[in-house]
Amino acid sequence: MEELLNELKEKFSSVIIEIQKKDYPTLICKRTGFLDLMKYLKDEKGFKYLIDLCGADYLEYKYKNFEERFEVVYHLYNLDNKVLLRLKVRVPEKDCWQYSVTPLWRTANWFERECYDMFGISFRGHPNLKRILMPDDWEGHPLRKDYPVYLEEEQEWKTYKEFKEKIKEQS
Amino acid sequence: MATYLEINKKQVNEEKWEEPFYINMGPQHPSTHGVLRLFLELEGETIVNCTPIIGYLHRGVEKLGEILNYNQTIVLSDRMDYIASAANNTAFALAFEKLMDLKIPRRAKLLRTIVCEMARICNHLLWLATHALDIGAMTVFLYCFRDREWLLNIYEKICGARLTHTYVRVGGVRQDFTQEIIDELYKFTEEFPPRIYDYETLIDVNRIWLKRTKGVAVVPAEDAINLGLTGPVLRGSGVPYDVRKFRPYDAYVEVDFIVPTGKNGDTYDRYRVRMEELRQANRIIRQCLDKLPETQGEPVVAENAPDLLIPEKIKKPEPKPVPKKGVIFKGEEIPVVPPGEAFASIESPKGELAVYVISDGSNKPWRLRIRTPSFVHISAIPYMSKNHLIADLIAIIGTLDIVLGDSDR
Amino acid sequence: MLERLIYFLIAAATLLVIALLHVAYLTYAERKIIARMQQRLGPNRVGPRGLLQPIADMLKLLTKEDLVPYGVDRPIFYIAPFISLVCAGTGVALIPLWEKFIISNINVGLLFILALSSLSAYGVILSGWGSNSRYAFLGGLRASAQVISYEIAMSLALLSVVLMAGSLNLKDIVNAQINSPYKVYLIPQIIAFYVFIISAIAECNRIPFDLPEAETELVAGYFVEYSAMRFAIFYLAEYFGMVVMSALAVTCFLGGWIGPFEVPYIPFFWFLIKLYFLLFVYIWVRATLPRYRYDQLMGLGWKVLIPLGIINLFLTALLKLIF
Amino acid sequence: MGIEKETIEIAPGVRQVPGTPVILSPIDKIINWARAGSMWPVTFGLACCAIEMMATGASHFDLDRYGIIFRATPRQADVLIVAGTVTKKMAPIVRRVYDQMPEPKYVIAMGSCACSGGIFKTYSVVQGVDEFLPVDIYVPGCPPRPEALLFGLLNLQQKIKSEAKKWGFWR
Repeated sequence: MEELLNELKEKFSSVIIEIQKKDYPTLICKRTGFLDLMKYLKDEKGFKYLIDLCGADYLEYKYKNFEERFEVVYHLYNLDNKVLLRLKVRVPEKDCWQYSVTPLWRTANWFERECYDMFGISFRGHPNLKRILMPDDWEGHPLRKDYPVYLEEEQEWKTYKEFKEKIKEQS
Repeated sequence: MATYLEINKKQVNEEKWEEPFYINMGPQHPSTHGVLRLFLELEGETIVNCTPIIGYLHRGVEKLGEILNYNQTIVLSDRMDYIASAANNTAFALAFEKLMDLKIPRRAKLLRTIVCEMARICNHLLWLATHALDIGAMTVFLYCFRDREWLLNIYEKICGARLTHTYVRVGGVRQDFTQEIIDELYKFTEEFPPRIYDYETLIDVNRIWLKRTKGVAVVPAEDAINLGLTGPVLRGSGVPYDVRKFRPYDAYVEVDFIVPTGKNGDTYDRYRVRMEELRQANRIIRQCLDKLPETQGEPVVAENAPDLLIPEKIKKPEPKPVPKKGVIFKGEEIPVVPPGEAFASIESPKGELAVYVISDGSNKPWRLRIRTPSFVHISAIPYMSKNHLIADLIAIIGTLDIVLGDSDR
Repeated sequence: MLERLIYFLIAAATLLVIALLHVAYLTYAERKIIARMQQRLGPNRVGPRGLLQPIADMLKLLTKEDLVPYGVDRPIFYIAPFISLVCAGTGVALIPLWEKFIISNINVGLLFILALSSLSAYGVILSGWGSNSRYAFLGGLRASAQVISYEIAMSLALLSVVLMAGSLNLKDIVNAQINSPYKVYLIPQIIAFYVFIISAIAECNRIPFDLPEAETELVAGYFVEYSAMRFAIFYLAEYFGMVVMSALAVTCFLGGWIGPFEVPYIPFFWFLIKLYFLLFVYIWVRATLPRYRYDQLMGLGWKVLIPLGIINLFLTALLKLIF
Repeated sequence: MGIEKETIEIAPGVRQVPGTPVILSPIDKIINWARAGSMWPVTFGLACCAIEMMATGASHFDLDRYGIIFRATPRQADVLIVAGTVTKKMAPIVRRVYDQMPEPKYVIAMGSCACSGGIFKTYSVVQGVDEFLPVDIYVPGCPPRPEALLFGLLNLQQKIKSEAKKWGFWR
């Protein structure tokens, strides 16, 4: 475990900003060169299984010590020697994109679509970046912190509004 | 002659006479297991392209989790994978416990294991029922529901609910088992294995069943890992990955069980894996029941479990304002839950269910991420259904064991 | 002349009513028997022991709104269920229920029934075509392929019987069976019987060959867009088909009205017993077996049943030559 | 009227000629009896409640006793059991299924989510299907027990039996 982290730190010193040890070893990475790191982890180090890919919004988070608003969190797993690795990439709000890892892990395809749907982080190199859970013409990205939990009458999705009006007319 | 045909075909293509046959399966379709929608491009009956469209059951569980406190969030988990809610409860509870650094009493661990394995049996029975119904054997469906009803009755005795039992709580379980429940469970574990045999005789020796499942939707091990498939679907391909063995939680370290794997990675192997898992689950319940008397009288909730339901009663930990390097510590607010993040995953009956939670110190999660097996499994349908017939697609949906509440959250 | 006509009308009306009752209560029996096999009770609240269930179903379906979806081919959509019902139902007139009770004793009875059963497939195909629904279209396609391939197997099976009896007249076939040393053709023609029963199940679109209506695949297959009365007619046609096919099997293989001993006053006792047994088999199979896949179904038809039928035909001819 | 003197009332609205098996009854009664005796719901599961709906149809509770069998296509169904949460993305489809059913048609809202939105007061959930469907019976519970659904269906039977002049071939 230690060896792996040290090796990574040496090899990818320009990519990895920080290594944290929480419940699982966490690498905080830069966007540039991130794909190389992932490719190395997958092909050389046997992290063949991407457990999870998700976004997180840190708007007004109390214990924040970085500037960027979003974070994309990856959980990788090595099935041979049972090592779980967490990688984090911070994404600023203005320049809201990240490299897609779909070419490496096919399972990332839908995770990235979901992340785009929920946070509005776009993924470069993704074959089909569309909304997945919400309808195509939905406005806003629900999991952002500035998005309300419950939509009041005036914020209502307009297709649903039209649908309701149509029903009212019919009856 | 040949040239004439070729030219003719070309012309037809140009005029768009030979357009592909599109069919829209779902969201209202008897065998899409809920509100899955599949957009199929067919050539005859062969599937050329299959596009799953999900989100028809997106209820915003992750968003709702951010405005409810930790204990209330567990209630949401029931409604995700409503067939095996105990497993979901456990995943949530494990993540939160990791976050709060709670130590769970052994009895609570055993009880959780029992409930989780019961959920596994429930889930696999329902899976077998619907899978068989999809393939056309309707009697298996009703036989499975009969046994499932028995388990649900036991659940009802345990916690009062049939499907959505918020029995597993942060720091333990809701309440202890009574002797009556333990007796009933003993009886169940005694009588269940012959019934599994019954199901197998119903369909396993049936030639039509074998024809419909063998060699259908083969997933090689390498591809299965790359697609992120987990649970019985992955094990059917021969990869012995099981969170219960790889990163043990609860009382799975203590019990002895086998992780069954398949060889070919086809629908039949996945069916066999699940049938074997039924037996193993039964075994685990039995072992845990045997261990219960050792822990008689122990509490079932961790001592320092925070009572987060009523804000006034929040057990405030000793104020130890030790601001870490770089962490901005605002005001006098005392964090109820240590700020930070935790990741816990369990082997839910459908596959790996992972919960990633970020805390900001309040009694509500800052971000609650749930990685559900069904979501990943649905994303594998296009890969698996390529060049199969429509009838096979039904078998594929069945064999993946998807629940839309689980996938859309 | 007039007397004869009146006799025929009365006989036909009686037969029709009895056949319809049979068909209606076949649905009830099916629900009840399957329920018992699945550890349920089946209908028991509508009328005593649920006996009025089929009547309630029919009455409800008759008084429901007759929906015609947008974009259907109206004439075809309207006429398709009736083609199915008429073709399936007419067969009853040709079956000799008893030595002296047969509505229409024609010399090519067997051929006529075969022709009718293939015609009834047109109802299915046309409904699939006219419904303007892709599920129905797929169902219709499947039905056409299925009927063509299983028709051949069925004809081959029946041809052996014709060879044994030396006639296409159904009454003559039964008489030939009675006069033969075996009493029933089941014994020498066991292969033909096997082929016939399987093809008959396929012809009636029953599980495990219910591909045209496969509920879990094509929602309801060819009648997916039909509602109310027209759906009821399709439903009737399916069960009529079952009755006719079973009656044909009884006539051709199980010796028609003869039995080990004669039951006084009920001349068709044995016929009905055999018929009910075969119908029970249909229901039994439905409760037991999963569904075939389309290509496997065609494989079974062309690779197993048709060769078997041909081999059996040659064997029969050989036996006929020797003896 | 003479009929009332010479006959006895054996059930509300149904009269019998004494000593004979002749029963006089308004045609409404008979049709309502038939409709109540064969309510065919459409197989339409949305969420958790669908499992309980299936359980109600299975061996232990057995809806077939009441002549209730599930039909896969809405064209042949009489009752729409909205079993589970209806999201805004799903709402037009639920309505479409309802529109495809032939008259007379009935709606049962099964579960808290279908009745009122339940615990899911979020951006994507419809707060009760009565926003766009005429609901006949509400069955609360999360999810309702099979007995509760049975009770709802029996109540619907009562409702159907009390209807008048809701039939005709020329509608």
